[in-house]
Amino acid sequence: MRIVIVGNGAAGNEAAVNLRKLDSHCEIVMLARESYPAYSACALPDVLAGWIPLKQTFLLKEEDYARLKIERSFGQAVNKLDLSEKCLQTAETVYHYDRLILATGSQPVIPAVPGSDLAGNFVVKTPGDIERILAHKPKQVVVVGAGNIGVETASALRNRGCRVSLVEMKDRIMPLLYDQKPSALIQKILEEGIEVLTGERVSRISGDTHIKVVHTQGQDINADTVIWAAGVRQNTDIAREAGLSIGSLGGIQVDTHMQSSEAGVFACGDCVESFQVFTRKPCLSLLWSSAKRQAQVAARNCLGYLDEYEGSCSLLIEDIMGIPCVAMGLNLEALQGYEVEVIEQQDENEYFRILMVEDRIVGFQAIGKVEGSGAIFTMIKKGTPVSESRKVLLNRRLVPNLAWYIDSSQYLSCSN
Amino acid sequence: MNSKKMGMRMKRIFVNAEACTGCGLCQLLCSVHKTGQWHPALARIKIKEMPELELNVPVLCLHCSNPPCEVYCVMNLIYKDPNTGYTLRREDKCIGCRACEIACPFSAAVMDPIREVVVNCDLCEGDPLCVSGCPEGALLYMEDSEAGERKRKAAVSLGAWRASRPRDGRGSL
Amino acid sequence: MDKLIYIDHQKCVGCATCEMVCSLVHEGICSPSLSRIRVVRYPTQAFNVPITCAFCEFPPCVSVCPSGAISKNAQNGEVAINSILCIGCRQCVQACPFGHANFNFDQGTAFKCDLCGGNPQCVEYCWTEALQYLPLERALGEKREAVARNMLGST
Amino acid sequence: MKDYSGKIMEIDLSHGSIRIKDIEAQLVRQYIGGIGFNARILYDEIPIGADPFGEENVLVFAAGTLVGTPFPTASRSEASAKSPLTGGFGTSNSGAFFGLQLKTAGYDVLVIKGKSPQPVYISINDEDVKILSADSLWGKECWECVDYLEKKHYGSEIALIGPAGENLVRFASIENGRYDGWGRTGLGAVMGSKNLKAITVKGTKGRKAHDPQALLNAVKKGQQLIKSASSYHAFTEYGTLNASIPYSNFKAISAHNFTKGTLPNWKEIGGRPIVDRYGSRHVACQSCIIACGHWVELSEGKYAGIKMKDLEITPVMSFGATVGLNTEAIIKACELCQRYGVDMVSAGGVLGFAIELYKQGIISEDDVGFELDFGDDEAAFKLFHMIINREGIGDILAEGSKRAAEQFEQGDKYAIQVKGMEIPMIDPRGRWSTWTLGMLTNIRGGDHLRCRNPVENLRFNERDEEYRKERFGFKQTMYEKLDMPEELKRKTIDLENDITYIPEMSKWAEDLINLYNSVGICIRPPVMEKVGPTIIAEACQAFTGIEFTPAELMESAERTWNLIKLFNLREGEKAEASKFPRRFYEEELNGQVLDEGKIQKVLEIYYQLRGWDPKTGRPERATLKRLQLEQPGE
Repeated sequence: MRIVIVGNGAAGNEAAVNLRKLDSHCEIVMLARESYPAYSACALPDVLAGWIPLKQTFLLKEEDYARLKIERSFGQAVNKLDLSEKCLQTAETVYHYDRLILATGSQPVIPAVPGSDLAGNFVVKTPGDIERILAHKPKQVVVVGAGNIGVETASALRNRGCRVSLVEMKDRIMPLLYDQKPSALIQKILEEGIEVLTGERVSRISGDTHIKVVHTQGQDINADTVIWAAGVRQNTDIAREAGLSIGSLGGIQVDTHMQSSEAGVFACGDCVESFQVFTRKPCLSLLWSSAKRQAQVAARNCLGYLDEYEGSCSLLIEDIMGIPCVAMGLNLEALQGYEVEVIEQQDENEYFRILMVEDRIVGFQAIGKVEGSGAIFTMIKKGTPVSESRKVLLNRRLVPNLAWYIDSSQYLSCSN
Repeated sequence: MNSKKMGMRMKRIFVNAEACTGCGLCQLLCSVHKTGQWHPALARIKIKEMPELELNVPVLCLHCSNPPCEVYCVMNLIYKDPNTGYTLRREDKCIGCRACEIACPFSAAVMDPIREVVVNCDLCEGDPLCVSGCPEGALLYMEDSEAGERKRKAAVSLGAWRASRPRDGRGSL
Repeated sequence: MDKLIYIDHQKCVGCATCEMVCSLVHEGICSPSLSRIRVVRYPTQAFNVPITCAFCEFPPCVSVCPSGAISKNAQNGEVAINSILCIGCRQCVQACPFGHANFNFDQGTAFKCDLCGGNPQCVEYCWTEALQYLPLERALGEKREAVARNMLGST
Repeated sequence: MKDYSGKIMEIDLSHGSIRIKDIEAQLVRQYIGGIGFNARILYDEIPIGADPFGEENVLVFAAGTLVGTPFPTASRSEASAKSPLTGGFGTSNSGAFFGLQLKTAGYDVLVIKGKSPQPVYISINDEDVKILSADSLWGKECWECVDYLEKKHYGSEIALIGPAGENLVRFASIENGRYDGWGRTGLGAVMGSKNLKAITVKGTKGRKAHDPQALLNAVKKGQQLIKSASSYHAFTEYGTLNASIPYSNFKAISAHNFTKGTLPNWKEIGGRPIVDRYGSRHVACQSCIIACGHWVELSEGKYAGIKMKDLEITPVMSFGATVGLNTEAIIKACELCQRYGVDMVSAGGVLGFAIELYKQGIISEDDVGFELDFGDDEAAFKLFHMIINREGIGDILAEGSKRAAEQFEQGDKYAIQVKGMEIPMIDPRGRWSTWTLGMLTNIRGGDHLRCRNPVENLRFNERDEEYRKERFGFKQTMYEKLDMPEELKRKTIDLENDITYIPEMSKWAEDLINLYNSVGICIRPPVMEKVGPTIIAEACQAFTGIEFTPAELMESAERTWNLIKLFNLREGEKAEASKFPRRFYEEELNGQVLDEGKIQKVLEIYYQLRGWDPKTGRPERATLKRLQLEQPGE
């Protein structure tokens, strides 16, 4: 069987590796526009910060692909997918497939702001972007968008000694992950080294060939570099043109087996629209872990083994100026329409909040301490009723098998 | 076809919390063996105290067949060893992001604060020191099938069955 | 659950045909370690106890499963493992008070009794009537009768 | 041809090496499994004239093909080696759970070669095979060792020898756990000579069935067949003891070393009532639907405290009839045999022989150290211990009755054995049947377990003048349901005249039992009556995926039988050895002696049916050709 994978991100590579693990004979072909071997996008800010060398972000070497017998054709974009002929076209070649896995991923969006074509405008997506940023030798940086990528990039460049301004359109940083209060706390931490501007929008960038000043509604910031972290767009063009169903949020529509509207064509990673584990509503999960899990599911089903995606549940852990912060599940904004109970606690160095809906934990945000939050994450994913976990924690016979619950008690006990 | 996962016939460490006194010798042995330093915080085995129940529960990597930590590792460092079935990691490449630590339901992945990498129990390549060093027999190293058999035997001797043995014996047919 | 596998261990002779049949029916393999039902033998007492799922009302296996792979169906009371979600951590093996939760090495997942969809084959092939698939009330009736017989016999 | 998933494990104790080999499907086709494999391996591996206690003897355990399936009674494994007792093919069959564990560990056959310099035991845990020191176990009795090894190797089944095997008592057995054993032909001494104390096996794998549904169907059918047997219910209740009373009524039991034919009050001593009196529960082997074993717990009397699986016809006849002990002493004797690892039949035979020598005045109190008499349990057990420890006269008796007889004047008259192996239970003077002819044709000597008429009718005892017939005595439906090729059936059973022809039936029965021992099912009468090659072929095919026809299976069984015969002839078996001890031809029992000449005639008919030379009993070249057993260079 010939299986073609489009994309070399987390999902594409994970799918390839899983296919080979399960089937030593099938033919695996990977096509990608980028020409890098597998790399960890999540580690790119660490490179920016200077903590690890760029080469450490590469996950598979040439010889690994050879060992896994994965045929690669990187560096050429797929132009067309023909479902009836079961083939893909690049500029040079036509690739036939028996099964197809689309892992085309997403790309950062640079809004059409005057001056966004000047030298010094960057995104953080590929190792190439990092190389270019470092070659540019940034001194004064404006990071646009205070999502997790924006925040990580900002603190990474701060670590390099840059003067960094972080501009966020919404009223707080990381608005999709954290609620008001923890967001403000993190902002406070960030502001020890970074200028944070919330509720601001970049309106214009001025300079001759190179960036000189970044203009927002209220301020003019002297800068030589702008890094855009203002959101991404799903790469669904070939899927759309081929006639695959596209969901309301703009991702390729898949079932729980990660199969698209066409039998034998699977999709996984940033490009698909999956569902949230608690609300069961469609969502775009742009996380490394979701991509890998979806790729596993796609690979297994592709070979005829049953597997089912259990739903996306976000988990982000960040080191912000040396302080670990974690956000998991949903935040209040995403839970609009539900009756949410909030448990929170704060002391000098630590803060956490738990969001509960009808006896279930659905979200958790913590600053300063992450130990033991694994139990909470498991409970969010599993949907364990809190009352049940309280009950079993008192069961002497069960506790030895529930060591993982024990951790949650430090968080749950304060709501008693 | 069934959901094929990477199962493996292997011995694992089973915990008998009732026997654990919380002495921490396992942690010291582990820390010294793995890091050369003598400190419980460096051990891959943790002891959770449950004072309300007067229990100490040793916690360590369970070597799941389909480990969540593997999925959450952003550097793809965690893997199932095809020969032994152990969940292992290439620690030298770890960037210390701690995603695996939170992804593990059992909090069995441990941040090594000295090297700033996350580590887990590797069963000492098949001869776990903590097991041989436990003075109370709270850690048992055996195959799953044996654990199941012991469990069943223990269940039968709970008493309910025994109590109903007939007086006259000839009960079988 | 209106019906259950009623085990009269007094009748069991330890032939373990049930184990073999179970693994054969479910896995196509003859292997006691792949059987859902297991016989605990006490060879020095000629005492054999078959153990299978009790379909607890509050199943510990469901509580301890971190991945939500085990669930109790509120309608029919069945406790089932979705092997797709199973991560193979074997907490259920540890938690089940009867040692019923079993583990399949090769698949890397836990497995348990599914009552063969309502027609348990272990019962079908058991020749001693040590295993019977009975409505709960009937099973209890038999049990009560046995106790009563025993009491009458002893007076 | 489909591959066979079983493996052969070969352990060389001399070098401590372990080798695992695949089993070729061709071998399965030709020899099926169990005793078939053993025969081929022993024939190929043991040099001619090898010393049974030497390094070159090979001990083989093979689980039957169907062992490890739910097919009813499929639990049995065959152990074989060159016998120190007979000098020929030594082999014995046992049930319980050892075969299952061997199978689930992934092996069909366990071959043990060489000789360890120190006492060792072998521990098998799936692929993990170790040879471990048995220093601390050596000299200990079996149950103690089982307790120890069960703790150390949790969930393992254990084959082991007791002090008898260690001391090379020529009729020592290999015990299969606590209560079962590979009893006959002295295999325990072979194991002892190899310095191998025990083998623990634990398997956690399984065998994939080729067609699970077909196998389940065959199992269901097999269960129904066995349950429909006329003797089924009697056997689930009383097990093998059912035969005890009828034979006593015919005055055909081995009472007091084959001198009496029956004993007063035999029903109470060794009949079915002892099950009601002493038995408490039923015990089954793997996949068995008969559970003929009985659990005994003696709570009072001289031997209070004994708890074991017991009350089978073999110990009852051997110790109750041959030695004349009472029931509780029989139970004790059985316990002693299990603990010290001795074959019950031979032990009883040797004790009976010694007691008779004493009674005849051939040996005296000075030779023994105390008085001997039939029925004296304390004296018998004292002598038993002397045999186990090879003390005093026990050293001579430990050589088996045939060898021991050479030491005493007229000894051969009182040693009731054929080819060196003690005859069990039944006195052919009292009742002549397929079963008793089988004691002569048997490939392992004076034995009752390799030839038994599947439709034996214990209600009748009518010997014809020519020793050629026994009464069939059943209704036509029984005849019709017997799973046997029609033509052969007509030749073997004359329904009109109500006759079964003994030599014809012997050949069929031997081949059928050999087939059972190859596929690993039990020879209890309910099975023999109903389970024939057709259902076995169905089950084997469903399980292995190798196509077998019933005729092919019977031919394989016959091939194995012939190969074993060749082995025995190669080891020097003489045609004239196939005869009963002198006593049966000379001394009257119930006013009858056996006619040697007539029996010889029947034997000749049997040889011809087998395609053997009627005089020498050697397989003819055409027979070997038909069975693809031609020797290279012949």
